Amino acid sequence: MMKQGKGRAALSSQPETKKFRLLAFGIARDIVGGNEVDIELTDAYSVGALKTALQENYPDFKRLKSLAIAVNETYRTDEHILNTNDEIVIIPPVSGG
Amino acid sequence: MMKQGKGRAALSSQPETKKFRLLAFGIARDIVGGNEVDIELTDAYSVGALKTALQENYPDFKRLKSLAIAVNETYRTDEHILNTNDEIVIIPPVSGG
Amino acid sequence: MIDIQLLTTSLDTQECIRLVEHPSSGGTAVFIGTVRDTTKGKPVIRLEFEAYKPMAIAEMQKIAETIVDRWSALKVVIHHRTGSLNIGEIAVIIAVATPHRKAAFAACEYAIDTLKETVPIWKKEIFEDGDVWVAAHP
Amino acid sequence: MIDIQLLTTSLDTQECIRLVEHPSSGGTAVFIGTVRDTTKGKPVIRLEFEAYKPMAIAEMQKIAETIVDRWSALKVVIHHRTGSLNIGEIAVIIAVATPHRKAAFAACEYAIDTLKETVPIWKKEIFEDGDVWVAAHP
Repeated sequence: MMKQGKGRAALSSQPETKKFRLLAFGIARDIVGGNEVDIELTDAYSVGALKTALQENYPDFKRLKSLAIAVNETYRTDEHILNTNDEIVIIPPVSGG
Repeated sequence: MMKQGKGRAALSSQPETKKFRLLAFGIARDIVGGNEVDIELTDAYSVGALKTALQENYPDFKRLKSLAIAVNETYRTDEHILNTNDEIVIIPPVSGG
Repeated sequence: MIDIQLLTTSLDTQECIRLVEHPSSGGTAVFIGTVRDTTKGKPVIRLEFEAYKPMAIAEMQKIAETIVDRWSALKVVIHHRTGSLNIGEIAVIIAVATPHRKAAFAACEYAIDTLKETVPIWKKEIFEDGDVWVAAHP
Repeated sequence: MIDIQLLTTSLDTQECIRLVEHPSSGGTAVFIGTVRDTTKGKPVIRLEFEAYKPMAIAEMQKIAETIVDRWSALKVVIHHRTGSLNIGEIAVIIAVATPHRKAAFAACEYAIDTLKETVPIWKKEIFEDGDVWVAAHP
């Protein structure tokens, strides 16, 4: 682990909560009830943790054929770590064409 | 064998020659030197016999990738028997499209 | 060489075909996706398409670049429409010009198959008695 | 349902696409064969097409009927041109509309492959230093 700055060192053993703003399209917009939704994650800020939080807060996401997350216009796997200033988008099953 | 009429009975043991008029397209037109060519067949009037006669009279036909005969706008196999009033067409390798 | 468009207005097949003209092209394959009047026997009133625009364009661009690389395509056009579409209207046009025809067919089919898997565009079918986001559920 | 034409004038892609419009169509595949500027690296000046017309039309009709039977096509158009064609000009347009796209691609590719094997049309490539009947020799 990297050595933390003095302000953060005092909090290093406490879980930290971060808020992420997500864009929602298609059926995801219907599920969250709007074009945007804020999701708070504690300690783990990965795409996987975000998907779990979405499915816990909105169980309808569990019924979809798939659920993907795009970060700054690129699909990302569950291991990818999010930053609060990323453009994060919920991608339900696509159906263009 | 069917019993022949009196006029033909007299000729039944002699070979008979028939003349067939063929249409020629594409490279076949160049080989025979015109849009039409007459071919005489003796005794055997099949598509196979016609092809053999064409290749004997115009050896360039042997150099083609394929040689087909259409009779009344339908491809016919070597066994098919020709009539002198059929529309007979020499079909060199096609290359449409 | 590549022309990608996400449009809210009617798509123009003639324009797409003009865009893929090339003197070394021997074969052009075009796919036109239109709004069908029924889904599993049920009458459809219209379709509504929406897109996550910047990423939809980026993903279509990726498809086109793959086609240029893999099939030596001379020109690739992908135009997709969003908004409300009536029966018979065109949702997508894909045109690929290649020197030989086999590559044009393979590339064009790859494009529409991949578009339907990766490009963030969603369509909702509007029926008389409600609506359904296509392919959302298993 | 089937439109077969053997024409001496320019082929019209827009017209062919219009002819295959159908409310139950979800996918239309179009093949456009154009005159390429080179053959095996050698510059081509123009192409000359000739046809045994009644049989060419009959054989194209057979192809279209097979497509309707085998792929449940809603509409099939095959337009072929004869005469002298310059680089970039269209020699053939095939358009197939089906309810689902896979069938449209398969049927359209079947049509051009079969046309090139069975339809009595011949093309001669005109080079600067002579001409060659395409595919005549092994």
